[in-house]
Amino acid sequence: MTIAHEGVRVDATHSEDRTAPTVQTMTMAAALNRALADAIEAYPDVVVFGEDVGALGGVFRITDGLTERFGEDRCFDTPLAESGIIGTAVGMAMNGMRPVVEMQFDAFALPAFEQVVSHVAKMANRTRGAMPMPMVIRIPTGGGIGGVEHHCDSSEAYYAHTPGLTVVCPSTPQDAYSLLRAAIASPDPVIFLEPKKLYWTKGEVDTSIAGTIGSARIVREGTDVTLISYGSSVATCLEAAGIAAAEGRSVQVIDVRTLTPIDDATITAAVRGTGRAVVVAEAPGYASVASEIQSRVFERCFEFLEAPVRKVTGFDTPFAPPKFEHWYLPDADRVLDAIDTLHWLDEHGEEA
Amino acid sequence: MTIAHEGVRVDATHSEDRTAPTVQTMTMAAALNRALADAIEAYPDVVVFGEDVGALGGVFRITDGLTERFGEDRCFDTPLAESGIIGTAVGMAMNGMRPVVEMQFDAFALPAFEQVVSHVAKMANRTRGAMPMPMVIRIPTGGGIGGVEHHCDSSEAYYAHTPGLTVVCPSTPQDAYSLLRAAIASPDPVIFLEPKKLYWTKGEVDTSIAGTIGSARIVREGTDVTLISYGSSVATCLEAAGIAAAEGRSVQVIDVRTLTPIDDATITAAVRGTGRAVVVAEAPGYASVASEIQSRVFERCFEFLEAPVRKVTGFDTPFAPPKFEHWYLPDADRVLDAIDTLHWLDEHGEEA
Amino acid sequence: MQHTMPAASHAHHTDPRDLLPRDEPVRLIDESGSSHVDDGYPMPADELLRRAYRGLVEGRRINDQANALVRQGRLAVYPSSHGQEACQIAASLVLGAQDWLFPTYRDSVSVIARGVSPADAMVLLKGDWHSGYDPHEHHVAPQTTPLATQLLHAVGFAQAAKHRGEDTVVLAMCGDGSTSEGDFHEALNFAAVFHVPVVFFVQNNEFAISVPLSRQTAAPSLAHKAIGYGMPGRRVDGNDVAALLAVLGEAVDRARAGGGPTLVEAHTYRMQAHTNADDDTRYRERAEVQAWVAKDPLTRLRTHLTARGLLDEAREQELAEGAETIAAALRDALNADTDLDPEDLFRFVRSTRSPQLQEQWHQLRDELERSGSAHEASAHEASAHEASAHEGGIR
Amino acid sequence: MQHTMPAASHAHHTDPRDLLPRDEPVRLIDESGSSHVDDGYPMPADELLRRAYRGLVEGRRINDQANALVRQGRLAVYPSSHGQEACQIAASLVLGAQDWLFPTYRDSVSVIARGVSPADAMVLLKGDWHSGYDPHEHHVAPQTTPLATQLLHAVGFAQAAKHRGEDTVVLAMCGDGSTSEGDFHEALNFAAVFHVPVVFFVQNNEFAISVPLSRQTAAPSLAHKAIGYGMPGRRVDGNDVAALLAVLGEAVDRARAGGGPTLVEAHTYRMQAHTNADDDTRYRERAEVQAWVAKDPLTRLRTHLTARGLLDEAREQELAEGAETIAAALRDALNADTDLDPEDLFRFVRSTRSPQLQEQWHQLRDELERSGSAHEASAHEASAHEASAHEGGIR
Ligand SMILES: Cc1ncc(C[n+]2csc(CCOP(=O)(O)OP(=O)(O)O)c2C)c(N)n1
Ligand SMILES: Cc1ncc(C[n+]2csc(CCOP(=O)(O)OP(=O)(O)O)c2C)c(N)n1
Ligand SMILES: [Mg+2]
Ligand SMILES: [Mg+2]
Repeated sequence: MTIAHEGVRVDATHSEDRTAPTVQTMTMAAALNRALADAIEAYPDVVVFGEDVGALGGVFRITDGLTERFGEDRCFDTPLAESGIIGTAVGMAMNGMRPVVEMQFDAFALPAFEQVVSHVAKMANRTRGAMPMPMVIRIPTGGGIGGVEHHCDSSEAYYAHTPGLTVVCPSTPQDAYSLLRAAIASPDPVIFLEPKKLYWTKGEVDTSIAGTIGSARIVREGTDVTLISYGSSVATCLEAAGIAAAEGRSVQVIDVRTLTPIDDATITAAVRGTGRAVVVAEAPGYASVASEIQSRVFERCFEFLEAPVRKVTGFDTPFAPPKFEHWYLPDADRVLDAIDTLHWLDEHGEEA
Repeated sequence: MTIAHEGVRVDATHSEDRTAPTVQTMTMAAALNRALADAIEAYPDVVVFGEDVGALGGVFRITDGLTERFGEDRCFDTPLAESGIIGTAVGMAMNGMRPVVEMQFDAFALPAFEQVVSHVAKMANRTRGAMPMPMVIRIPTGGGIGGVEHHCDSSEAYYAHTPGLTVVCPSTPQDAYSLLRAAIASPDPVIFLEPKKLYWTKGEVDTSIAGTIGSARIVREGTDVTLISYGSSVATCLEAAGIAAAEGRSVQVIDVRTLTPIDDATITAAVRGTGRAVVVAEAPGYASVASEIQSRVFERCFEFLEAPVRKVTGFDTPFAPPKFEHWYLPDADRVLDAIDTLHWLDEHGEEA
Repeated sequence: MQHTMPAASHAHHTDPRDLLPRDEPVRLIDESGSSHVDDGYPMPADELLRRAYRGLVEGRRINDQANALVRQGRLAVYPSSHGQEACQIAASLVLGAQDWLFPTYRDSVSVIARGVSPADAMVLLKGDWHSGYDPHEHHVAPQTTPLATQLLHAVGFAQAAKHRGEDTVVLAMCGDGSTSEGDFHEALNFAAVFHVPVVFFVQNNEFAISVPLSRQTAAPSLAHKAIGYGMPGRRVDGNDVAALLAVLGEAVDRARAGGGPTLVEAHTYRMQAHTNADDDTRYRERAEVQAWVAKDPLTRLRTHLTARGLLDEAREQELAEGAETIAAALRDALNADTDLDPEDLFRFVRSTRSPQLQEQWHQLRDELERSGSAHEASAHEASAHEASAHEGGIR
Repeated sequence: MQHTMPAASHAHHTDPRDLLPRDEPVRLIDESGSSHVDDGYPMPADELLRRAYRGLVEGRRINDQANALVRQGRLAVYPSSHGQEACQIAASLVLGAQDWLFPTYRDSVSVIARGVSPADAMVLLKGDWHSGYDPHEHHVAPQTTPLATQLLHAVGFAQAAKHRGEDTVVLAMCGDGSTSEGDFHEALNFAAVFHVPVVFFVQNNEFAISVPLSRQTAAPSLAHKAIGYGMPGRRVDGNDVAALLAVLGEAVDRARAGGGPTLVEAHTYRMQAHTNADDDTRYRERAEVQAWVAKDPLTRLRTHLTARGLLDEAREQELAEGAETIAAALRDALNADTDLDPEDLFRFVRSTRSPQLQEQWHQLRDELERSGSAHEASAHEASAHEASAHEGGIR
């Protein structure tokens, strides 16, 4: 079987062989699990640890089977203390390991925030490169799963604002695989955000495709307006684009994939082409990654803009209780409403 | 002696009397100290605590003399644990007190980040208003004092992004006094950022002037371009405005004072008036409060803008070592450079 | 006004080793229902044991009912305290009306035993809001999910009470896993340094989701941590409600008398999965769980009370009926759909709604109106008005 | 490959009370210089004591010199270890070349005793960079400011060494105040659970800036915290370098032999203000400080060695000269202005400079060129090139 994906042609006949590249339809959860397993196999210095990642395989089963397959030496449970997990990961990275740690939910990474900001992000800088931090902090992020408080937050802004960190968020099983491999291979610390809502969505995964940190992807071509998004909001944008298409509007969709460092080149070129843009993300909008993208697009595409860049984000309120989630989360309608405000001209050149 | 200040006329003859309003020239540090003392006197439920705030009077002397004057019951030292300080403050606020806590430096508030995000910001929401959090977290912020790493960070973005928090940052002794009083009086939790660099700057303080959270101040009128800023960067903007004036450019300067909730009305009206704007702040620019202001101004003033809104911020690097600070911190020259990019037209209506 | 700060009065005049727990947990009624005389801890009064038994029966029924409601999709999730009911009930019974309870997500039975209605206690897990009761009404803090964070709240709460000279003891609950968090450490230290009336009650149920106690600590026992803060540490059989009442009661008494905080570790076992979402067959043997059936706190007390003539079939019947009434009320409450108001999202965020939040609400309201939920949105205009006052006057 | 995870092997077969520290700190040489026989801890060999004495003399001289450099404005700040030199030197002497030291801001003397040049050790405090030495060269982690955070790094570092089966013991330092932080707790717990070769060395100098130990803890001693993690706790006289060498040495030996972590609390005193920026007259009496002069670690060892004929005036003279040479080198290094490269701000942030960082550097470079610092900026073009490779190949 030979499959073309993103221009890369791979022979995947050896899909039986665990270590050989395979092309296969799988959930994002399975893709992440596969990426961890392949990385553990590829590098002797990769260790996976966190709360419940061992026998249980993680509360989302992302580490399923790793301890059984590779032993406690490569995947193990820690005491219940997030600063402890990240702080010891810092020490391991100082001593030549590549820790890949799991935080159980977004809000439960916060006890480790000092370690992340003051050490993970700064150790290489402090030591003029003598002690890099090749570490991945995996965080299940966002809502859409009806979780109770503290289980559905989106905290990418905290990390993206922190110099020294790379922040990645995939929206497909393929990117989940390729970007997690790239994150683990990176000499820099990576915050790897996994949209919980997408864990069980399926897609084709070609394990031979290398991920590139810092590169956005144009998910759908379009000429009238550009939607810029990441993680679970990409699907929202695609849905909106589909509806808009039926109404005769050609909507381009970009998945930024790496939240920092951001791919200005791709985004800027795209919006200069369409002249209109909406940024879509689930996190509260104030001082957010969406604000940053919005302001960058404004500044870099100013002369090309037909209308102000809009953003559609979560409200500036604590994340909603489960029964309120459908009111809180940006959906295709909200994106379409934002598109409608973009100073469209009617056939007479008047604003519609 | 009768003094007019911001339109409020106050008779300050009783300046001898400790509790009576006074008008007096003092440093920002003294103004903050006075605000704490006056608040302790005004409300029986105010307690001040933190590391070294007792006998020592705080490493910046902001709590100087409070323990001596009001007793250990109202101002006291805690064990050395920031999550402990904020976590117990949450409990006190749950039980009817108004804690005013000091974090010793910006980066040393980070161990308490979980308590701030998951509880301080959310307790009122969680309990549908039954348990508000009338709490002030004072944090000495920013650089410009030649401090070693972890002592000069600007972390307002973390707090401003968090729904439920109010974030305030004064730039004058008067605002330091009035806004700290307003913060303590507020039923909501307030992150009160004190620019270390300004602690020893002097100004007139009228203790009868009430501060209003959520209102920006036009610090200098101007017609050509609006500089939007807060904290120690306001002085940088004023310096730039002075130089620009000498070159014949009329520069308006706004001190936003409250970073969230922001005073859109004042800012929007101002920029609509001038058609040009630069946002200035010391924190790293990516996904920052400056980005937020920039994107808001872009969106709300789009039709009025002659040029893209610029931002002048700290670089997206860890805060600089002391000897590198002068390269790192935004200064008047950098602000003037940004102003120069704002598509000025020469006498022939051509871009200069 | 009392002093918030520590006085020299609690300096150690005694041998620090007295702060260590005993080698074996305190036990007053064993697995066969027989009582044991303990010099340090007298058997609680019959009346208290009878009240406790009623609590156990009701607690067990609530656990069963909540599990059923999860299966029926009426509750999103339920962390059951099945097997830990003795801890749940004792924690509530040792407190006076003026005292406060700081519970976790697993402590719904304890919350209900304080007087919160089962339906209100389940609001968090049903998903209607983050907490469903007014904490002030029954002196119960909201159930907390971020582990160990509530222990610090409990300490601060007690500091405030002490500051005002009030007679309030605070009992703060957490699990064995939570003792590994930094906040556990900071809470115990603050409590000891400020010498406040807090009882830290650790329900050691041997698991933190899938992670067994042996991965959580290498300490001889969790109660051995107490001496490191200069407070007494106690171990108690967590399935023996009599011993729990005695040990927790002593700790509450000491706190009330100005004797400072105590750490109590109850050894119990989590009989069910962490929550319904968990699959405990992945990490523990059925036989291990089975072995704990014999130690069930209900059976034990039932045998004991029956043997002593304090319980008979009529009373059992009566208690079962009472528990059934509670369960039925809970079922009814959860089967009824609540009328939710989208504007609630914007209430209670700040005391005064900011212009930005107001803008965002208007955006949502307009959306709902456009999408034909106009009725839904406008039906709430009246209550919105009322709630605005609420926001202004957040109490 | 060794196992990172805990084995059953370290379960407690002994009485947990053995984990408690003694009532009195271990002391081998008292304030008058007389030695005491201790059954548990033999007196270190003469040669080691002589080396330690040299370290003390040099350490004291470095402290004095650094204080002077602060007064002359050549150092921004200096947290002196005057009076704590015995702790500083012992911490370094007990480690082998393969071992690692995790120091704080106060431990410059210990860092220098490991072989780092005084000038490099002062880079942080001079302000030229956040750390001035390559940690790998002398096996010394960067000096850490955020309190207690380095203890976790030490544990992780040891886990990695154990994972690879390397013979590395890690000694991690912190102050009394730092024991209150959550990270202290998490570090000790992880170390005990993973049974790694770490020695936690608390210099209890009675103050955290202005806050005295009594406000930090109500525990009988800080070493009493160890039992709560299942590791041995030890108390030692922090001004007695012989006792420190013995107690720390034993802990290092146990760690190396696979016996797991130890918590050692040395009782000492901070003789000077927290740093030059501090004013300690605000919170402590001169008399209290004065009382500790008699316990000075140098005097004590000098008397002892002299009495035993292990030290004479000639040797004293020689040591003083050696120390003076070190001080002079430090003076010279700090009086020389370093050539700083503004582009360093953008190096080492990421392994590959992002387009955004490159843009920001170009902005700064253009500014410098415009403002006439053109020379300064262009002078560095060559080194910029070299550093780019550095960024690509961050090691
Ligand atoms: C700070 C934090 N980290 C992680 C979690 C996720 N989590 C929820 S319950 C739990 C296990 C808690 O174990 P334990 O303290 O023993 O309480 P139990 O559930 O056994 O009652 C974990 C890891 C959390 N809620 N908060
Ligand atoms: C997390 C954190 N909080 C606060 C500070 C500010 N601070 C620096 S040193 C110090 C006191 C430390 O006392 P101790 O641990 O006893 O060490 P010592 O200075 O006495 O050596 C404080 C509060 C800090 N560096 N880090
Ligand atoms: Mg448990
Ligand atoms: Mg100290």
